[in-house]
Amino acid sequence: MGKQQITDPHHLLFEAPRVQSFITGSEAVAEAVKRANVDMAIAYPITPQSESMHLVGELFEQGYIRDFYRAENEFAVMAAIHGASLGGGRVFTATSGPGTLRAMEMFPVWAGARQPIVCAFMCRGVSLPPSIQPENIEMGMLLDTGMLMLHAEDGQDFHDMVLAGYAVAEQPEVHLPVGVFVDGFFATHTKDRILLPPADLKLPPYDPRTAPVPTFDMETPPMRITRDPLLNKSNFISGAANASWHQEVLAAAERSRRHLRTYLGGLLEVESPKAKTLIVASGTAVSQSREALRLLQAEGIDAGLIKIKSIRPFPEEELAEATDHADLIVVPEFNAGGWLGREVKAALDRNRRVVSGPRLFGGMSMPPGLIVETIKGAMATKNRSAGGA
Amino acid sequence: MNEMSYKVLPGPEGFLPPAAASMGIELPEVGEALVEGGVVSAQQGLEKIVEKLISAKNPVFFPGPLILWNWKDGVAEKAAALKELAEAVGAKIIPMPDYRPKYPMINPAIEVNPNHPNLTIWHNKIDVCVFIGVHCHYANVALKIIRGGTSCYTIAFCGEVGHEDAMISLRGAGLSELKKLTELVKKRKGEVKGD
Amino acid sequence: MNKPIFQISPGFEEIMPPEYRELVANGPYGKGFGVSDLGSYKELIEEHPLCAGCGLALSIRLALASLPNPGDTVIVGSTGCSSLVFPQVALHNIHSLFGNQNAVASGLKRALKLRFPDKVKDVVVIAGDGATADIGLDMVMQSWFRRENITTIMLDNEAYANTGGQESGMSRQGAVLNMAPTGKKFPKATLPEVAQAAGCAYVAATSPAHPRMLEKAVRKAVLIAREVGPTYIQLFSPCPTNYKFKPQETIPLIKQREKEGIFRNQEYISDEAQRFLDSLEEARKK
Amino acid sequence: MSEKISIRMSGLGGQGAVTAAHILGAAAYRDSLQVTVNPFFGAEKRLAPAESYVRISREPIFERGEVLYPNIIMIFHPHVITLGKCYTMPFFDGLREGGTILINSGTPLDLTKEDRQSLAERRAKIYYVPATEVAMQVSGTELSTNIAMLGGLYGIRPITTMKALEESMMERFGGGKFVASATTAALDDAVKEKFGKVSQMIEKNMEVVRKAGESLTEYSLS
Amino acid sequence: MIEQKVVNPEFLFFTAEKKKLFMTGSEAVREAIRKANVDVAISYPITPQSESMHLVGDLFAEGYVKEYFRGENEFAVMSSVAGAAMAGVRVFTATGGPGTLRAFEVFPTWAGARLPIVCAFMTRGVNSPLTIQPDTIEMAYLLETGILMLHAETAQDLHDMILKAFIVAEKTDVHVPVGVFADGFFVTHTKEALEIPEPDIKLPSYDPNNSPVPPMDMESVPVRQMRDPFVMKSNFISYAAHASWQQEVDAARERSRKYLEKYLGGLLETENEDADVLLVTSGTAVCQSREAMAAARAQGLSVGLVKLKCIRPFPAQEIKALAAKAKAIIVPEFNRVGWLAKEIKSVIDEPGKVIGAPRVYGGMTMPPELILDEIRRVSR
Amino acid sequence: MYYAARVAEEKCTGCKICIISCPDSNVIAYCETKKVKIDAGRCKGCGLCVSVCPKDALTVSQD
Repeated sequence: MGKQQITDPHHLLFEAPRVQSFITGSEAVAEAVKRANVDMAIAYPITPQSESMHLVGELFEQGYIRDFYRAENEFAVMAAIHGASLGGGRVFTATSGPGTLRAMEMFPVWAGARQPIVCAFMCRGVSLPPSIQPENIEMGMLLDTGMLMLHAEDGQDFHDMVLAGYAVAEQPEVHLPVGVFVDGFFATHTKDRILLPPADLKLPPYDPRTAPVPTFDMETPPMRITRDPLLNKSNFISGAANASWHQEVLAAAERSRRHLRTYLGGLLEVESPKAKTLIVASGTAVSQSREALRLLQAEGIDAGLIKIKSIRPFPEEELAEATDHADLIVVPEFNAGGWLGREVKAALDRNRRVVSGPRLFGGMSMPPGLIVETIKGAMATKNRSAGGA
Repeated sequence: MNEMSYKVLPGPEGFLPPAAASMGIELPEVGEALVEGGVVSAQQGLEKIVEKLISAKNPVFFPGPLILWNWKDGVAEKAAALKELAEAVGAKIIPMPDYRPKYPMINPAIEVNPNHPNLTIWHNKIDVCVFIGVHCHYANVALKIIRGGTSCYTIAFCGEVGHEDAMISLRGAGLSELKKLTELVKKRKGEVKGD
Repeated sequence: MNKPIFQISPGFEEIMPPEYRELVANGPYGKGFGVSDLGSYKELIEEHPLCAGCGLALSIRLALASLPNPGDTVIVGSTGCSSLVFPQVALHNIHSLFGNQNAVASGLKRALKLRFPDKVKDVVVIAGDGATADIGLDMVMQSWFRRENITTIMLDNEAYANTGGQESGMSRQGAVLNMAPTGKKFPKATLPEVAQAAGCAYVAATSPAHPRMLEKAVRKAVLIAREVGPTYIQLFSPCPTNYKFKPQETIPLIKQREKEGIFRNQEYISDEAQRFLDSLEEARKK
Repeated sequence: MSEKISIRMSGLGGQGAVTAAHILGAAAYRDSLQVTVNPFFGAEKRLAPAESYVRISREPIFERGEVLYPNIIMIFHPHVITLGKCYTMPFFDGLREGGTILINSGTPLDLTKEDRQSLAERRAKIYYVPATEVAMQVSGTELSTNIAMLGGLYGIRPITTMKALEESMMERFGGGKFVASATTAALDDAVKEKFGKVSQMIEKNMEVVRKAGESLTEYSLS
Repeated sequence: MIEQKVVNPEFLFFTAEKKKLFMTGSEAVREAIRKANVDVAISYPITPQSESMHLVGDLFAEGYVKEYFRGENEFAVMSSVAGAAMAGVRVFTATGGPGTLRAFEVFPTWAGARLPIVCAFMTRGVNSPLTIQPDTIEMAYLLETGILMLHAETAQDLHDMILKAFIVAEKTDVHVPVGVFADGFFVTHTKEALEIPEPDIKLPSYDPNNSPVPPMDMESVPVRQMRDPFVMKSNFISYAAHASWQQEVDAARERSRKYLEKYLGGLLETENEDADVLLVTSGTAVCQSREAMAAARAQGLSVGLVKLKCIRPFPAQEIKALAAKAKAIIVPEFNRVGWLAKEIKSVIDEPGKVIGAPRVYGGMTMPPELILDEIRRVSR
Repeated sequence: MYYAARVAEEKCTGCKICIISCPDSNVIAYCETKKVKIDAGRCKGCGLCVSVCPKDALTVSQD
């Protein structure tokens, strides 16, 4: 292990000179953890997350992180990470698909307990039938757990978002868990050109004393404290206290917007903003959409792209503004439920403009031509109905 | 999109076509059959099957476990009736002995599998196929895949409530329907010869 | 042929793929075959995709050949290398999730008892060490506490082999594996002792290096589970791929471990189970 | 290299299609080309069909996942076609106009009339290379079949400089950290055991590349 | 145990004579299960579900349920229930809040394996902070798991929906699990008047041989059979098979609509549907809305009510048509995120009409006055 | 191109230990001649049979 110098997140993310490398998404996340000054990581084997957590294990061996072990199942991993975070450590873990669902009960707990945990989710199909292939239906199930949700397009995003995740999660007024989501295999196993900041830099250590809740170390007052107390007496006041706690968790997520703009450069990103036809996507569906834009441009069809980087908080206002002039909005996604389409529709007015599709799942790739077909099909339908009117 | 106008026709239909039930196609009631997504009488359904079988270049029956295995009373009779029907049509029989995906490979010349039925259809150049004795879930999955990837015309002979993803589907069909079909085929073939 | 479900409908014998015809003509159902008959009948496992020299594959093959009544046995498996074998097995078998095999088996066994009160339906769990001793340990032990009439067979390859060779609760202390890059810090879990304490009527630890011992253990375990209570078998099944030894060394390695005293074959049988076996033996003699 | 090339490599588990994709991709990266490498894993073991994908271009590449419309298809084992040991079927579906097919075989395969016809319509070119034979002959192990397939590819069309290819192999086998499946790691060990020194192995592999390039035959579709 | 006669489901639901009883929601569950001809029930303690599963245990002791035990945790319970269902019997269980999340991984597998399990979800808040009080947030998590989701307004609904759920779930063309959701405490612990059939009749037993997938009993063909195998090799065809399987599960959910229409009398129910302002909601938020509507109408305001009985499949077309006529749509909910409002917004043409309020959670009650305030605001 | 086990018939005594030490089903069969034979097409060439044969009757080689 080389000696690392502490630098502020802004410098690490935006100013430090970057070196180009040709690595997989799994390697990219380990590179982020290497620079994140993580105290503790806990792992459990699950495809396609395993490679990255093997590499994180090696970081432990090399001394970049201070403790690491394999726990007995994902629920236990997430509970142990919860414990480590209560103890004041900066923690990292990762899971995937069925593992996410096995640990489901813990995610709202993290958020409610205001823990700045960063967890990578290498999305895959959930049973049944069993699948280890890419699909992001698990994100649709996590939308209301209270954690912040960032969706990486590729290995570069994955790397940067893990680092940005700590910077945002640990803001005293935010102090919430951040899930960094990436589509398994499409991003984790693809080798790509990735720009890395120097390995001799790292984030400043986490300071639990700035947390909005006390640390469990018997070094922090008050002495008499339980996390989190049973606010469940059967009376109006304890019901109201419980509800207010939830409001505070929602408020903390709202407060993260400002920091997400700083560290992600915005909750969404727009390409060809003036186009009347817009694709709205997140994750690797963005990559496929970029290719679709090329195909459309080659045919002289003017189309633009909105990449949603933050799913929670969701950029409702930015999205409404960016799409206000559009008359066709297409939302391609890698899951059967179409959760992003639903989010988009719920955020916009004039829903008839929105086509929720194409949707691919079960491990299927999304040919860019399919997005083009969807757009042309929707245009044809519109022209027909316009002609008929 | 007007969902009610959806037609269940031979493919290949798109990259990942939807299940017909998600496009508004409903299963037939007792005494009815489905033809290309529309409801007709059971008798019309039978006649349409005969028409398709007789005009096919390479019609093939895909019997599933419920009829291939002599596992309960009544199966042997149905099996015999199916053989007779296939002979009357001049169709081949390719079995679907079970439902597990066959990896690393299947011999598409001699069997069919619900997880990758297209391998068998492509290999044998089947233009009309009939599912019979296949548990509904696996039949539906297979019929949808076939519609997605091939131009094969699919017929489903169902002892339960039918299949939207087949181009023609009977419900509550059993021994008597098999016999009726054989009769109709023989009659039609006789007519054809008579011309 | 003791059961109609293994018969091909008349007229379809010709069109059935050869492996099915062979299974019907020459399969093990109702014939009372055992390990010694291997090589002379059509086995329950078709071609499987596990690695060359896989100790776990050999354990499964021997365990299936040892079932006292394969025609009425339902297997519950779990995620792992073994779940790649089960699609090729000619028995009803269930893959549910990772680690919940004994919970699934509990519900299954009780429901089969309800549906077939006059028949014996053996429910056998076959799963790896990750599924049994780590992620599913609570459900494994609770099924023992509840005295469920099921047999649990653990295929112990001392790692999570299917996800790329991570350390498991059954790995040996000091083993350097993925997710244990500085060596495992705590000893191998002592499941046979745990099983005994948790109420198993029969417990055995052995390996495919002793096929006949393995066979006897499986038979006893399944028979005892029918009448007396839960039973547990642990089969040491080394993994050449993840422990990086040559495929031909799988069996020699077990023997080496035995010689060094690191691995020992063991058997525990409760008094009640022993009396039950004795009664079976007496009935057989009569 | 003017346009984007999308390569689909189909083989049987254990033949090194994934490794070949990594070596080719890393070589292109060394030559400052835009490149992504996408291996795909199922729960496969030995002899199961396996595929990997490489996309190379001068323009940025965004799309990922399966290469559904390849302009080069590399077939590491004839069984992929003759026994349907690949479920990306019908096998030649999606091959782009003027595309190339490279098959590991000493003699032309018995392609169906329909396949020949549809390939001819697409002005496809088919090449054969006895990759396993060359691997055995030159390096004494069939584990170099994947390298010989790369040799065949370079014989048709030098995708990168030979220097980049050699350096890429050095990087792959030179003991550097590489994320691979456990089975691949075991095979790596077998290869390394075979040649005492990495440099010796690379030398042999480069010879495999050259020899395979010379052993190409083009098959006429007309 | 009294002698029970098997009757056809329609008779039990619609024709059988009913008697009036005053009981809690938990007791209503017991009365439903008493007549449901359940083979196996498995329980795990969690508030507020426990009472109902104690009572189901009593039914086991009396002989109405054939097998019953306490599992070790909710994940195990849901797994055991799956094992029993695969063996071909009718099963019932219940959970709530944190228990739902503990077992979460299992729910999509029930749907994917086409198991007609009926599970009652007595909804409550999930941690943190810890609460046992009513809250419907768990429903948001379950929307894409493939299970059918019915939402009971009252104990009467809970009783009726559980019985009907078995019949819909077990239709060959449906054959997916049904979750019957009832807001904890507000329904489970409230005593109210019910009208239910006498306990001397019961539903016909489940026949696994009409299942779209074979039971795992070594009595059904095929013999070589794995439930449910990995359709996950890395090639186009196996991805397509996996995708088609998911589509089929979704299709099964679609096919349930006609049975739900028949047995529930529609996926939704309306009152004054031509009004300017529509209250659209589900569960006990409907009760509160009824009070608010009455108060508003007394003040001369034009207010209607849409009670959603079924959340999955979602009555999208029906809502879209109703929404087109309304000037404003108010969606009161018992959770912090407003998942129902989002559902509604995403299926109508003008989501701007939707007011996702009031939202009450953490165990708080929703005074009808709060809804009335919203009505007044939009009626201005 | 793959390795497979082979039997030297003259050395085989038909003790079957190889059959019950093979991780793959129906690869080594017991024949009428009371010796074993190997289905080379399905043999993965692991050599476990070689390691247990008391008569050194088995070898693994490439076809």
